[in-house]
Amino acid sequence: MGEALAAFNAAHGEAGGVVSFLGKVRPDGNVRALELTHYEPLTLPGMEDLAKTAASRFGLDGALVWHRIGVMMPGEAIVLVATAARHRRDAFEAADYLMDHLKSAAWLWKRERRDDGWHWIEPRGQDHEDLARWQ
Amino acid sequence: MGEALAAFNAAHGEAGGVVSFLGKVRPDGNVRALELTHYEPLTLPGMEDLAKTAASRFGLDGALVWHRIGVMMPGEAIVLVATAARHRRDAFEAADYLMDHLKSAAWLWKRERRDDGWHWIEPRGQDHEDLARWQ
Amino acid sequence: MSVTILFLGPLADLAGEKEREVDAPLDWAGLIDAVGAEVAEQLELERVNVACKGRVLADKRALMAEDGDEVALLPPVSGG
Amino acid sequence: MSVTILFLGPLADLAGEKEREVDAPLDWAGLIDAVGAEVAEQLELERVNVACKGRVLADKRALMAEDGDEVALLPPVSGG
Repeated sequence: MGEALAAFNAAHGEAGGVVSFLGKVRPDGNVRALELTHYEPLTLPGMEDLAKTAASRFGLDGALVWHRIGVMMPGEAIVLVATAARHRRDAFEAADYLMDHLKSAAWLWKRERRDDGWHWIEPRGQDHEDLARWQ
Repeated sequence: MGEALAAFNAAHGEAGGVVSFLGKVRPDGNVRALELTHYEPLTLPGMEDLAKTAASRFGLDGALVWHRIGVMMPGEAIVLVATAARHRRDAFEAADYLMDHLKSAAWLWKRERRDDGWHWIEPRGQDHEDLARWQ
Repeated sequence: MSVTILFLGPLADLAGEKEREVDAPLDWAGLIDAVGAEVAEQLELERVNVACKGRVLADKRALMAEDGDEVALLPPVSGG
Repeated sequence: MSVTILFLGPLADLAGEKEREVDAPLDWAGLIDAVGAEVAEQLELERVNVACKGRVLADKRALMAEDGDEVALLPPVSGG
Protein backbone atom coordinates (compact mmCIF):
# COMPACT_ATOMS: atom_id res chain seq x y z
CA MET A 1 0.00 0.00 0.00
CA GLY A 2 2.99 2.23 0.68
CA GLU A 3 4.15 0.88 -2.69
CA ALA A 4 0.85 1.79 -4.34
CA LEU A 5 1.20 5.34 -3.06
CA ALA A 6 4.85 5.59 -4.10
CA ALA A 7 3.95 4.38 -7.58
CA PHE A 8 1.11 6.88 -7.73
CA ASN A 9 3.48 9.69 -6.77
CA ALA A 10 5.99 8.61 -9.36
CA ALA A 11 3.31 8.40 -12.04
CA HIS A 12 2.19 11.96 -11.35
CA GLY A 13 5.47 13.84 -11.31
CA GLU A 14 3.80 16.76 -13.05
CA ALA A 15 1.20 17.33 -10.33
CA GLY A 16 1.87 20.10 -7.85
CA GLY A 17 0.22 18.24 -5.01
CA VAL A 18 -0.69 14.72 -3.99
CA VAL A 19 -3.11 14.05 -1.13
CA SER A 20 -3.64 10.61 0.32
CA PHE A 21 -6.00 9.17 2.89
CA LEU A 22 -5.36 5.85 4.57
CA GLY A 23 -8.19 4.39 6.65
CA LYS A 24 -7.46 1.69 9.19
CA VAL A 25 -9.43 -0.50 11.55
CA ARG A 26 -9.43 1.34 14.87
CA PRO A 27 -8.56 -0.78 17.90
CA ASP A 28 -11.66 0.71 19.45
CA GLY A 29 -13.45 -0.46 22.57
CA ASN A 30 -14.21 -4.09 21.96
CA VAL A 31 -14.03 -4.26 18.18
CA ARG A 32 -12.12 -7.46 17.42
CA ALA A 33 -12.40 -7.48 13.63
CA LEU A 34 -14.08 -5.85 10.67
CA GLU A 35 -15.52 -7.58 7.62
CA LEU A 36 -16.21 -5.88 4.32
CA THR A 37 -18.41 -7.53 1.71
CA HIS A 38 -18.77 -6.44 -1.90
CA TYR A 39 -20.89 -7.40 -4.90
CA GLU A 40 -18.39 -7.64 -7.69
CA PRO A 41 -20.59 -6.73 -10.68
CA LEU A 42 -21.45 -3.40 -9.02
CA THR A 43 -18.64 -2.57 -6.60
CA LEU A 44 -15.64 -2.27 -8.89
CA PRO A 45 -17.43 -0.47 -11.78
CA GLY A 46 -18.95 1.85 -9.16
CA MET A 47 -15.51 2.69 -7.76
CA GLU A 48 -14.18 3.30 -11.27
CA ASP A 49 -17.09 5.65 -12.01
CA LEU A 50 -16.48 7.42 -8.70
CA ALA A 51 -12.80 7.96 -9.55
CA LYS A 52 -13.69 9.28 -13.01
CA THR A 53 -16.30 11.64 -11.63
CA ALA A 54 -13.86 13.00 -9.05
CA ALA A 55 -11.10 13.39 -11.65
CA SER A 56 -13.39 15.40 -13.89
CA ARG A 57 -15.04 17.44 -11.12
CA PHE A 58 -11.76 18.50 -9.49
CA GLY A 59 -9.57 18.59 -12.60
CA LEU A 60 -7.26 15.87 -11.28
CA ASP A 61 -4.14 14.60 -12.95
CA GLY A 62 -4.93 11.24 -11.38
CA ALA A 63 -6.89 9.39 -8.71
CA LEU A 64 -6.23 6.16 -6.86
CA VAL A 65 -9.14 4.40 -5.14
CA TRP A 66 -8.36 1.18 -3.32
CA HIS A 67 -10.60 -0.72 -0.89
CA ARG A 68 -10.02 -4.04 0.79
CA ILE A 69 -12.68 -6.70 1.26
CA GLY A 70 -12.75 -9.61 3.66
CA VAL A 71 -11.90 -9.78 7.35
CA MET A 72 -9.45 -7.20 8.78
CA MET A 73 -7.94 -6.89 12.23
CA PRO A 74 -7.41 -3.70 14.27
CA GLY A 75 -4.57 -1.60 12.87
CA GLU A 76 -4.92 -3.05 9.37
CA ALA A 77 -5.59 -0.83 6.37
CA ILE A 78 -9.11 -0.81 4.92
CA VAL A 79 -9.04 1.92 2.32
CA LEU A 80 -6.53 4.11 0.49
CA VAL A 81 -7.32 7.02 -1.79
CA ALA A 82 -4.86 9.37 -3.43
CA THR A 83 -5.40 12.36 -5.66
CA ALA A 84 -2.95 14.34 -7.77
CA ALA A 85 -3.73 17.86 -8.88
CA ARG A 86 -2.08 21.05 -9.99
CA HIS A 87 -3.35 22.93 -6.93
CA ARG A 88 -3.50 21.55 -3.41
CA ARG A 89 -7.08 22.68 -2.72
CA ASP A 90 -8.39 20.47 -5.57
CA ALA A 91 -6.35 17.49 -4.37
CA PHE A 92 -7.65 17.89 -0.79
CA GLU A 93 -11.27 18.30 -1.85
CA ALA A 94 -11.14 15.36 -4.24
CA ALA A 95 -9.72 13.02 -1.58
CA ASP A 96 -12.42 14.18 0.85
CA TYR A 97 -15.08 13.64 -1.83
CA LEU A 98 -13.82 10.14 -2.61
CA MET A 99 -13.83 9.13 1.06
CA ASP A 100 -17.32 10.51 1.71
CA HIS A 101 -18.61 8.48 -1.22
CA LEU A 102 -16.75 5.28 -0.33
CA LYS A 103 -18.12 5.58 3.19
CA SER A 104 -21.79 5.73 2.33
CA ALA A 105 -22.32 5.50 -1.43
CA ALA A 106 -20.19 2.58 -2.63
CA TRP A 107 -21.44 -0.99 -2.93
CA LEU A 108 -19.81 -2.25 0.25
CA TRP A 109 -21.24 -3.70 3.42
CA LYS A 110 -19.39 -3.55 6.71
CA ARG A 111 -19.81 -5.45 9.95
CA GLU A 112 -17.70 -5.57 13.06
CA ARG A 113 -17.14 -8.36 15.51
CA ARG A 114 -17.45 -7.38 19.14
CA ASP A 115 -17.35 -9.62 22.19
CA ASP A 116 -21.00 -10.48 21.67
CA GLY A 117 -20.75 -11.33 17.99
CA TRP A 118 -21.02 -9.63 14.59
CA HIS A 119 -22.88 -6.33 14.10
CA TRP A 120 -23.69 -4.71 10.75
CA ILE A 121 -22.71 -1.06 10.49
CA GLU A 122 -24.87 1.49 8.73
CA PRO A 123 -23.67 4.98 7.82
CA ARG A 124 -24.20 7.47 10.65
CA GLY A 125 -26.11 10.71 10.24
CA GLN A 126 -22.77 12.44 10.00
CA ASP A 127 -21.81 10.26 7.03
CA HIS A 128 -24.99 11.22 5.20
CA GLU A 129 -24.36 14.89 5.92
CA ASP A 130 -20.79 14.56 4.67
CA LEU A 131 -22.09 13.06 1.44
CA ALA A 132 -24.78 15.73 1.03
CA ARG A 133 -22.11 18.47 0.97
CA TRP A 134 -21.21 17.46 -2.58
CA GLN A 135 -24.70 17.49 -4.04
CA MET B 1 9.94 10.70 2.04
CA GLY B 2 7.93 7.62 1.21
CA GLU B 3 9.84 6.13 4.13
CA ALA B 4 8.91 9.05 6.39
CA LEU B 5 5.26 8.49 5.57
CA ALA B 6 5.50 4.72 6.05
CA ALA B 7 7.16 5.26 9.43
CA PHE B 8 4.47 7.75 10.38
CA ASN B 9 1.75 5.25 9.46
CA ALA B 10 3.45 2.53 11.45
CA ALA B 11 3.84 4.82 14.46
CA HIS B 12 0.13 5.61 14.47
CA GLY B 13 -1.44 2.19 14.17
CA GLU B 14 -4.20 3.26 16.55
CA ALA B 15 -5.40 6.13 14.36
CA GLY B 16 -8.46 5.53 12.23
CA GLY B 17 -7.20 7.74 9.44
CA VAL B 18 -3.97 9.18 8.10
CA VAL B 19 -3.99 12.03 5.59
CA SER B 20 -0.88 13.13 3.76
CA PHE B 21 -0.06 15.98 1.42
CA LEU B 22 3.02 15.97 -0.79
CA GLY B 23 3.85 19.19 -2.60
CA LYS B 24 6.20 19.12 -5.56
CA VAL B 25 7.82 21.65 -7.87
CA ARG B 26 5.50 21.90 -10.85
CA PRO B 27 7.18 21.72 -14.25
CA ASP B 28 5.20 24.83 -15.09
CA GLY B 29 5.72 27.15 -18.01
CA ASN B 30 9.33 28.23 -17.78
CA VAL B 31 10.08 27.54 -14.14
CA ARG B 32 13.51 25.90 -14.14
CA ALA B 33 14.10 25.64 -10.41
CA LEU B 34 12.80 26.70 -7.02
CA GLU B 35 14.86 27.86 -4.05
CA LEU B 36 13.64 27.89 -0.48
CA THR B 37 15.49 29.87 2.19
CA HIS B 38 14.93 29.60 5.92
CA TYR B 39 16.15 31.34 9.06
CA GLU B 40 17.03 28.52 11.36
CA PRO B 41 16.41 30.16 14.76
CA LEU B 42 12.80 30.88 13.72
CA THR B 43 11.86 28.37 11.03
CA LEU B 44 12.17 25.07 12.85
CA PRO B 45 10.70 26.22 16.19
CA GLY B 46 7.86 27.84 14.18
CA MET B 47 7.12 24.57 12.42
CA GLU B 48 7.19 22.69 15.72
CA ASP B 49 4.74 25.17 17.22
CA LEU B 50 2.54 24.85 14.14
CA ALA B 51 2.45 21.06 14.47
CA LYS B 52 1.61 21.28 18.18
CA THR B 53 -1.15 23.80 17.56
CA ALA B 54 -2.67 21.62 14.85
CA ALA B 55 -2.41 18.50 17.02
CA SER B 56 -4.26 20.22 19.83
CA ARG B 57 -6.85 22.00 17.68
CA PHE B 58 -7.85 18.88 15.72
CA GLY B 59 -7.26 16.27 18.42
CA LEU B 60 -4.59 14.49 16.40
CA ASP B 61 -2.79 11.33 17.38
CA GLY B 62 0.21 12.70 15.51
CA ALA B 63 1.43 15.20 12.94
CA LEU B 64 4.39 15.17 10.58
CA VAL B 65 5.59 18.47 9.09
CA TRP B 66 8.56 18.32 6.74
CA HIS B 67 9.85 21.06 4.46
CA ARG B 68 12.91 21.10 2.24
CA ILE B 69 15.20 24.08 1.85
CA GLY B 70 17.71 24.82 -0.90
CA VAL B 71 17.37 24.52 -4.65
CA MET B 72 14.84 22.03 -6.08
CA MET B 73 14.14 21.00 -9.64
CA PRO B 74 10.73 20.42 -11.29
CA GLY B 75 9.13 17.19 -10.08
CA GLU B 76 11.05 17.19 -6.81
CA ALA B 77 9.27 17.18 -3.45
CA ILE B 78 9.16 20.44 -1.48
CA VAL B 79 6.88 19.68 1.42
CA LEU B 80 5.24 16.72 3.14
CA VAL B 81 2.65 16.87 5.90
CA ALA B 82 0.82 13.93 7.45
CA THR B 83 -1.83 13.84 10.14
CA ALA B 84 -3.23 10.91 12.08
CA ALA B 85 -6.59 11.13 13.80
CA ARG B 86 -9.40 9.00 15.07
CA HIS B 87 -11.84 10.48 12.54
CA ARG B 88 -11.05 11.27 8.94
CA ARG B 89 -12.58 14.76 8.95
CA ASP B 90 -10.08 15.88 11.63
CA ALA B 91 -7.15 14.40 9.74
CA PHE B 92 -8.23 16.14 6.49
CA GLU B 93 -8.77 19.50 8.14
CA ALA B 94 -5.51 19.37 10.05
CA ALA B 95 -3.48 18.60 6.89
CA ASP B 96 -5.25 21.46 5.11
CA TYR B 97 -4.53 23.75 8.08
CA LEU B 98 -0.86 22.81 8.15
CA MET B 99 -0.43 23.44 4.43
CA ASP B 100 -2.20 26.80 4.53
CA HIS B 101 0.14 27.89 7.31
CA LEU B 102 3.32 26.55 5.71
CA LYS B 103 2.35 28.35 2.51
CA SER B 104 2.02 31.83 3.97
CA ALA B 105 2.79 31.84 7.69
CA ALA B 106 6.04 29.90 8.12
CA TRP B 107 9.50 31.47 8.10
CA LEU B 108 10.37 30.45 4.57
CA TRP B 109 11.18 32.47 1.47
CA LYS B 110 10.69 31.10 -2.00
CA ARG B 111 12.02 32.19 -5.36
CA GLU B 112 11.85 30.57 -8.75
CA ARG B 113 14.24 30.67 -11.62
CA ARG B 114 12.69 31.40 -15.00
CA ASP B 115 14.42 31.97 -18.32
CA ASP B 116 15.02 35.58 -17.35
CA GLY B 117 16.46 34.90 -13.90
CA TRP B 118 15.29 34.50 -10.30
CA HIS B 119 11.95 35.89 -9.06
CA TRP B 120 10.83 36.04 -5.45
CA ILE B 121 7.36 34.62 -4.82
CA GLU B 122 4.95 36.23 -2.41
CA PRO B 123 1.74 34.53 -1.23
CA ARG B 124 -1.19 35.17 -3.58
CA GLY B 125 -4.47 36.66 -2.43
CA GLN B 126 -5.86 33.12 -2.47
CA ASP B 127 -3.17 31.99 -0.02
CA HIS B 128 -4.10 34.75 2.41
CA GLU B 129 -7.78 33.84 2.09
CA ASP B 130 -6.94 30.19 2.72
CA LEU B 131 -5.09 31.17 5.88
CA ALA B 132 -7.89 33.47 7.07
CA ARG B 133 -10.33 30.53 7.09
CA TRP B 134 -8.71 29.26 10.28
CA GLN B 135 -8.83 32.48 12.26
CA MET C 1 -34.46 -22.99 -15.67
CA SER C 2 -33.47 -21.02 -12.56
CA VAL C 3 -32.68 -17.57 -11.18
CA THR C 4 -30.08 -17.01 -8.44
CA ILE C 5 -31.05 -14.61 -5.65
CA LEU C 6 -28.10 -13.09 -3.77
CA PHE C 7 -28.58 -11.71 -0.26
CA LEU C 8 -26.00 -8.99 0.40
CA GLY C 9 -24.81 -7.69 3.77
CA PRO C 10 -27.33 -7.98 6.61
CA LEU C 11 -29.95 -9.52 4.31
CA ALA C 12 -27.91 -12.73 4.30
CA ASP C 13 -28.41 -12.94 8.07
CA LEU C 14 -32.16 -12.43 7.70
CA ALA C 15 -32.37 -14.99 4.90
CA GLY C 16 -30.14 -17.47 6.72
CA GLU C 17 -28.18 -18.02 3.51
CA LYS C 18 -26.12 -16.04 1.02
CA GLU C 19 -27.92 -17.19 -2.09
CA ARG C 20 -30.88 -19.19 -3.23
CA GLU C 21 -31.90 -20.78 -6.54
CA VAL C 22 -35.52 -20.26 -7.57
CA ASP C 23 -37.48 -21.14 -10.71
CA ALA C 24 -37.29 -18.80 -13.68
CA PRO C 25 -38.85 -16.49 -14.65
CA LEU C 26 -38.98 -14.30 -11.54
CA ASP C 27 -40.92 -11.06 -11.18
CA TRP C 28 -41.40 -8.79 -8.16
CA ALA C 29 -44.32 -10.80 -6.75
CA GLY C 30 -42.33 -14.01 -7.19
CA LEU C 31 -39.31 -12.46 -5.47
CA ILE C 32 -41.37 -11.31 -2.48
CA ASP C 33 -42.82 -14.83 -2.19
CA ALA C 34 -39.41 -16.48 -2.50
CA VAL C 35 -37.37 -14.60 0.10
CA GLY C 36 -39.31 -15.11 3.32
CA ALA C 37 -41.23 -12.60 5.40
CA GLU C 38 -38.27 -10.82 7.00
CA VAL C 39 -36.40 -10.12 3.78
CA ALA C 40 -39.68 -9.27 2.01
CA GLU C 41 -40.33 -6.60 4.62
CA GLN C 42 -36.90 -5.08 3.92
CA LEU C 43 -37.44 -5.26 0.16
CA GLU C 44 -40.53 -3.09 0.47
CA LEU C 45 -38.38 -0.29 1.94
CA GLU C 46 -37.14 2.45 -0.37
CA ARG C 47 -33.57 2.10 0.88
CA VAL C 48 -33.18 -1.48 -0.31
CA ASN C 49 -32.22 -1.81 -3.97
CA VAL C 50 -32.42 -4.70 -6.39
CA ALA C 51 -29.97 -5.45 -9.19
CA CYS C 52 -30.60 -7.85 -12.06
CA LYS C 53 -27.76 -9.06 -14.29
CA GLY C 54 -25.34 -6.70 -12.54
CA ARG C 55 -27.44 -3.57 -13.02
CA VAL C 56 -29.36 -1.73 -10.32
CA LEU C 57 -33.02 -1.45 -11.28
CA ALA C 58 -34.44 2.07 -11.38
CA ASP C 59 -37.81 0.50 -10.50
CA LYS C 60 -37.23 -2.69 -8.57
CA ARG C 61 -40.95 -3.59 -8.85
CA ALA C 62 -40.44 -3.95 -12.61
CA LEU C 63 -38.09 -6.92 -12.00
CA MET C 64 -38.28 -9.56 -14.72
CA ALA C 65 -35.49 -12.09 -14.31
CA GLU C 66 -35.04 -14.97 -16.75
CA ASP C 67 -33.24 -18.28 -16.72
CA GLY C 68 -29.60 -17.85 -15.69
CA ASP C 69 -30.03 -14.32 -14.35
CA GLU C 70 -28.60 -13.22 -11.02
CA VAL C 71 -30.81 -11.04 -8.81
CA ALA C 72 -28.94 -9.19 -6.02
CA LEU C 73 -30.74 -7.70 -3.03
CA LEU C 74 -28.84 -4.62 -1.87
CA PRO C 75 -29.41 -3.16 1.59
CA PRO C 76 -27.94 0.21 2.66
CA VAL C 77 -24.18 0.31 2.16
CA SER C 78 -21.29 1.24 4.43
CA GLY C 79 -17.62 1.20 3.50
CA GLY C 80 -14.38 2.97 4.34
CA MET D 1 31.95 44.92 19.57
CA SER D 2 29.64 44.17 16.61
CA VAL D 3 26.11 43.20 15.61
CA THR D 4 25.36 40.97 12.62
CA ILE D 5 22.48 42.05 10.38
CA LEU D 6 20.96 39.25 8.28
CA PHE D 7 19.01 40.08 5.12
CA LEU D 8 16.46 37.33 4.45
CA GLY D 9 14.78 36.49 1.15
CA PRO D 10 14.36 39.41 -1.28
CA LEU D 11 16.01 41.82 1.17
CA ALA D 12 19.37 40.18 0.39
CA ASP D 13 18.92 41.23 -3.24
CA LEU D 14 18.14 44.79 -2.21
CA ALA D 15 21.10 44.89 0.20
CA GLY D 16 23.44 43.24 -2.27
CA GLU D 17 24.66 40.92 0.48
CA LYS D 18 23.29 38.30 2.87
CA GLU D 19 24.74 39.78 6.05
CA ARG D 20 26.65 42.75 7.32
CA GLU D 21 28.61 43.45 10.52
CA VAL D 22 27.94 46.80 12.15
CA ASP D 23 29.11 48.37 15.41
CA ALA D 24 27.29 47.53 18.63
CA PRO D 25 25.04 48.66 20.15
CA LEU D 26 22.39 48.96 17.42
CA ASP D 27 18.97 50.58 17.83
CA TRP D 28 16.22 51.25 15.25
CA ALA D 29 17.72 54.52 14.05
CA GLY D 30 21.13 52.88 13.70
CA LEU D 31 19.60 49.98 11.78
CA ILE D 32 17.82 52.30 9.33
CA ASP D 33 21.10 54.15 8.79
CA ALA D 34 23.09 50.95 8.34
CA VAL D 35 21.00 49.09 5.74
CA GLY D 36 20.83 51.54 2.82
CA ALA D 37 17.86 53.41 1.42
CA GLU D 38 16.12 50.53 -0.35
CA VAL D 39 16.12 48.15 2.62
CA ALA D 40 15.27 51.04 4.97
CA GLU D 41 12.17 51.76 2.88
CA GLN D 42 11.10 48.11 3.25
CA LEU D 43 11.81 48.12 6.98
CA GLU D 44 9.35 50.96 7.47
CA LEU D 45 6.55 48.75 6.07
CA GLU D 46 4.32 46.89 8.52
CA ARG D 47 4.78 43.60 6.67
CA VAL D 48 8.54 43.44 7.31
CA ASN D 49 9.51 41.99 10.69
CA VAL D 50 12.72 42.18 12.69
CA ALA D 51 14.11 39.46 14.94
CA CYS D 52 16.85 39.94 17.51
CA LYS D 53 18.65 36.96 19.06
CA GLY D 54 16.26 34.57 17.30
CA ARG D 55 13.06 36.21 18.54
CA VAL D 56 10.66 38.27 16.45
CA LEU D 57 10.20 41.71 18.01
CA ALA D 58 6.65 42.71 18.82
CA ASP D 59 7.74 46.33 18.28
CA LYS D 60 10.65 46.41 15.85
CA ARG D 61 11.24 50.11 16.57
CA ALA D 62 12.22 49.11 20.11
CA LEU D 63 15.27 47.22 18.74
CA MET D 64 18.26 47.32 21.08
CA ALA D 65 20.97 44.91 19.89
CA GLU D 66 24.19 44.43 21.79
CA ASP D 67 27.62 43.05 21.03
CA GLY D 68 27.36 39.56 19.51
CA ASP D 69 23.64 39.79 18.75
CA GLU D 70 22.16 38.73 15.44
CA VAL D 71 19.47 40.96 13.92
CA ALA D 72 17.40 39.32 11.15
CA LEU D 73 15.30 41.34 8.72
CA LEU D 74 12.26 39.29 7.72
CA PRO D 75 10.23 40.20 4.63
CA PRO D 76 6.86 38.53 3.82
CA VAL D 77 7.18 34.75 3.73
CA SER D 78 6.16 32.11 1.19
CA GLY D 79 6.65 28.39 1.52
CA GLY D 80 5.05 25.13 0.45
